[in-house]
Amino acid sequence: MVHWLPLAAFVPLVAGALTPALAHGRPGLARGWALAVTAFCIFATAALTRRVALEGPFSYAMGGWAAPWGIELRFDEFSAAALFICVIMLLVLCFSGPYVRRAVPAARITWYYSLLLVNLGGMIGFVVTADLFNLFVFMELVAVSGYALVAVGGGRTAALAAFKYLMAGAVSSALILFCIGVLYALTGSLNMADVALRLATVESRAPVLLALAGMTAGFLVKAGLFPVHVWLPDAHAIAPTPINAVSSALLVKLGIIGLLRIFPLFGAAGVVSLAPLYEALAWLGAISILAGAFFALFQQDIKLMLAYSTISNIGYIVLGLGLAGELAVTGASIHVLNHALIKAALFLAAGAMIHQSGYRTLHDLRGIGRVMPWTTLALLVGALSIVGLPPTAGFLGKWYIALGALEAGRPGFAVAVLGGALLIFIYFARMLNAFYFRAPSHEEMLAVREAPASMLGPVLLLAALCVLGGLFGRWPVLLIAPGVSRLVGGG
Amino acid sequence: MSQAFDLVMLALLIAMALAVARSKDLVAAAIIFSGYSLIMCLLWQHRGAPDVAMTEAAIGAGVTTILVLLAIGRTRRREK
Amino acid sequence: MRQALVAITVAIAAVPMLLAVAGLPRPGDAQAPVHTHVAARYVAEGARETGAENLVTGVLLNYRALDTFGEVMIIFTALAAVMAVLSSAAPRRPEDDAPGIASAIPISPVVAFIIRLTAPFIAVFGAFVILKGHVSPGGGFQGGVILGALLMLLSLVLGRGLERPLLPVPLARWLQAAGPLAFAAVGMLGLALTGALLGYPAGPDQQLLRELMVIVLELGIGIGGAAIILGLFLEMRGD
Amino acid sequence: MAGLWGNIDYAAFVVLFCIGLYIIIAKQNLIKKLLGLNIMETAVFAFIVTSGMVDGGTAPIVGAGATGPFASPLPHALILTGIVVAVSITALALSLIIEIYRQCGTIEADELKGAE
Repeated sequence: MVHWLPLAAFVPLVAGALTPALAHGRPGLARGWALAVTAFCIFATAALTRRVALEGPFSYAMGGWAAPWGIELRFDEFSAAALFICVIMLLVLCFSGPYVRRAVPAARITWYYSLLLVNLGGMIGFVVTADLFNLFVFMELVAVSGYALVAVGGGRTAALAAFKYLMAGAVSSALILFCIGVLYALTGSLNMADVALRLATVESRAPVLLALAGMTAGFLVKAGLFPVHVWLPDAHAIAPTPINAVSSALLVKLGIIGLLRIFPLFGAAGVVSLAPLYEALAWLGAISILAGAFFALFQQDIKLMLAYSTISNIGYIVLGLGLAGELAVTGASIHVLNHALIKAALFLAAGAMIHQSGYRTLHDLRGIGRVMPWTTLALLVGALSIVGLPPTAGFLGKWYIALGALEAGRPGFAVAVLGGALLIFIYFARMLNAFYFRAPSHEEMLAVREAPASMLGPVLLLAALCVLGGLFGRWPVLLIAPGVSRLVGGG
Repeated sequence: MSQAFDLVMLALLIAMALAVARSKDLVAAAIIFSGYSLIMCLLWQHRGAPDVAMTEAAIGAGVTTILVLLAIGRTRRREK
Repeated sequence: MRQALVAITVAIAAVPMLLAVAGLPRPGDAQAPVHTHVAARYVAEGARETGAENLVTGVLLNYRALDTFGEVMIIFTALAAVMAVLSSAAPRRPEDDAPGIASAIPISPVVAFIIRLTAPFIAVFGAFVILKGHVSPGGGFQGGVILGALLMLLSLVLGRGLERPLLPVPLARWLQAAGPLAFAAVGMLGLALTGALLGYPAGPDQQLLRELMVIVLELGIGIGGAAIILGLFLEMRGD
Repeated sequence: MAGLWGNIDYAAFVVLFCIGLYIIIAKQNLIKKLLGLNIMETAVFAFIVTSGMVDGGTAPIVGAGATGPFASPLPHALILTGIVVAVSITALALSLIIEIYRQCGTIEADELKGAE
C-alpha cells in the first residue's frame, strides 16, 4: 500500500493527541493503546524498509502537490532507522508498565504515554521528511516531548536537568531555523533536493558557509558531542529509566541523521567545499570518544556512566562521518543503529536493577549478580557489545570506522577508536567484577528478587538483538550501501 | 533602503531588548517584552504580513506575557 | 566582569552572522529568489487551487498542510508537557506557593462586570476571525488564541478553581484534541477522494466540499487552540 | 548582493539575536533567561518574515481589487508555525521553573548550581 509512508508519522501523532481523551476514565488503557499504535508503526516501517531494500528510495507528495510546491516525504536507506526506532519504542513501552506505576506520580501516567506516542511520531516524521522546514517542525515535536519526559519523574533535580536540556535544545533549534531562513532567502525553496540544486548556482559565499556551519553546530548540540555535551549527562541520568533508553538510544541519533540530511545539500554548492568541515568533525569525534570514555571512568552512578558512554559513542559516529570514506561512513551509519540497540539494553538492564534494589552506585550494587542473574546477564552482553568485542553488534561499527581511518591514512584516529574501547573496557570490567565476584555491601541485597516479567522480557530481547545484530551484520550493511555511496559520492 | 518608519521601529526594538536585559524587576521585564512583541507586530503589519502580525500580537504579547506573569506570581518577583 | 566577557564573546559570534546576512539578496526586491520560485506559483494560482483568497491560509491548509498538522500537534504537546510536569498526586501545600500577584488579588466587582459585558463581543470577534480566515487576515490559530483569552477571563470570573474548572475535564480532553482530530478526519477524507493524504478534491464542481473541509480545519484548530490555552492557564495558575 | 547597509533590517535582527543570546548566557534568573530565549526566537521569525517582503507590496490576499506585487505567503505560513513552537517551549519552560522553585526554593542559576 503506497500510503504507509505518511501514515507511519501521522497515526502515532493523532493517537498521542487522543490518548488523554480515551484513557480519561480508564488509566490502564493508555499503555495498551500506545502498544497497539507502536505495533502498527512497526508493521508500517517494516513494509517501507522492505520496499526500499527492493526498489531503492521512493517519495510521497503530501496533499498531491509536487515537490518544491508541496511537502515531499522521502524514504531512503537512512530512513530505515525508523524500524529500529519503532522496535525500541515498543520494548520501552513494554518495560515502562510496572516501572512507571512506582516511578511516576499517578496523575501523570496518561500524559506520559501521550508524550511517548508524540515522541515516536515526531521521530518517524523526522527521518522520513525531505522538506527543510518540516524537518524543523518534527524536530521541535521530538524536542518538546523529550524535555517534558525528562522531568516527568519529578525527582529533586529532574526539573533543573530538563530546563538545562530545554535551553540547549531551544538555542540550537533557533540557530537551525535561522540557517533554514538563510537557505530559503538564497534559493526560494524548502525542498532538500531543490535547495541542493539551486545552491550550486549561488555565487555569494558567506551565507552558504554560515548556513552549513550553523546547521552542523545545531545538530551537533542535539547529538550531544563532547564540547557541547553539558546538558546530556543530567538529562540522561535523572529521567525515569524508559526515558533514558529513549533519549540515549534514539533522540541523540536524530542529531546525526540531521547531519546526514544536510550534507548532500551543500555537496553540489560550488562556493563551499566540505573537506575542512569533515576534518573538523573527525577531530571533534576523536576528542569526544576519549573525553566521553574518560569521564565515564569517574562516575559512581551507573546511569551517569552510561550517559557519558553515549557521548563517547556519538564521538565514534561523528569520527566515522568526518573521515568521509566509504568504509568509515558505513561504519558510522551501522553504529547509529547498533548503538541504539546496545544502549537501550544497557539502560533498561541498569534501570531494572535500580528499580528492584533501590541502589544506584557501583559500591551499593555489589553482588547483584547472585540475586538478579538474568538482568545481570543482559547487562554483561550489553557491556561486551559496547566495548565492541567481535560476536556482538558493537564490533561492526567500530571495526569499519577503524578500517576507514587506516584507509584514509589517518592511523591516529584508528588509535583513538581502540583507545576509547579500551577505556570503556576498564570500566565495564570493574562493574562486572563488582556485580559477580564481590560480596554484597548491603544485607538487603540478598532479599532483592528478579525484575518482573514485563521488565525482564524487553531487556533479554534487546540483549539477544545485540548478539543477532553482530552475527547477521551483513544485512544492514548491504541495506545502507547505496545510501552511503550516494552520500560519499555526492559529498 | 527601508523607510524611516522601519528604522525607528528597529531602533525601538533593540532598545526594548536591552531594557529587558537590564531591568531587575521581572514584572517590568515581562511588560517590556510584551511591548517588544507589539512593536514587532507593527513592523510586520507594515511589511504586508497581517496574519503573522495578528498572531504575534495575540500569542506573543497576549499568551506569553500572561504565562510569564503567572510564573512570576508563583515564584519570585525580583531578580537578585 | 563575567557579563562583559560574555558580551565580547557574543559580539565575536555576531560577526560571521552579520557577514552572512550582508550577502543575502536585499529584502524587498521583486527579483529575489524568494518571490520568483515557489512563491510565484502560490501567488499566481493559489486562490484558484486552494479556494482561499487569503493565500497564507491557502498555503497553511493546502500546500503545506503537514506543517500545520505539526503545529497543531506542538501546541497539544505543550499542554501534555505542562500537565506531565506540574500535575502531581501530592496535594499542593499552601505554603510552597509564594504570595504572588495572580492569587493574592480577589477579582473586584468592576472587573467582573466589565468581563461579563465584553465577553459576547470578544466571542463574536473570535468566531469571525476563525470563520473568515480564508478570506480576510486571520485564521484558526489567531481565532483560537482570542477565544482562549476569552475563556481565561471567564474562568477568572465564573470558574471555581482547579477542581471544578469552566469546562468539565472529560469534555475538555476531547476539545483539546479537536485540532488533531479535525486533521485526521480531513486528511483521511482527502486520502479517500484524491489518493493523497491531506489532499483536497480539485474539481470545479467540488468547490463547496473544498470550502467545507477548510472550514472544518479552521474550526478544529480554533476550538482546539482555545481549549489548550485555557488548560495551560488553569494548570499553571494551580490554585 | 546588497551590502550591510542594504540589509540593515537583517543586521538589526542579528543584533537582536545576539542580545537574546547574551541574556541567556549572562543573566542568572531563569525567567530572565527565558525572556532572552523569546527575544532570540522572535528575531529569527522577524528575519524570515522580512525576507518575504517586497517593495510596495500588499498583504497576500488576492480578493477583488487587490493589486500590485504581493508579499510572499510562504514565510508567513512558516512563521505562524514558528510562533506556536515558541509559545509551546515558553509554556513548558515556565512550568519547569515553577517546579524548580517548588523543589529547590530558588530560580537563580548560580544558587541552583550549589543545590545539585
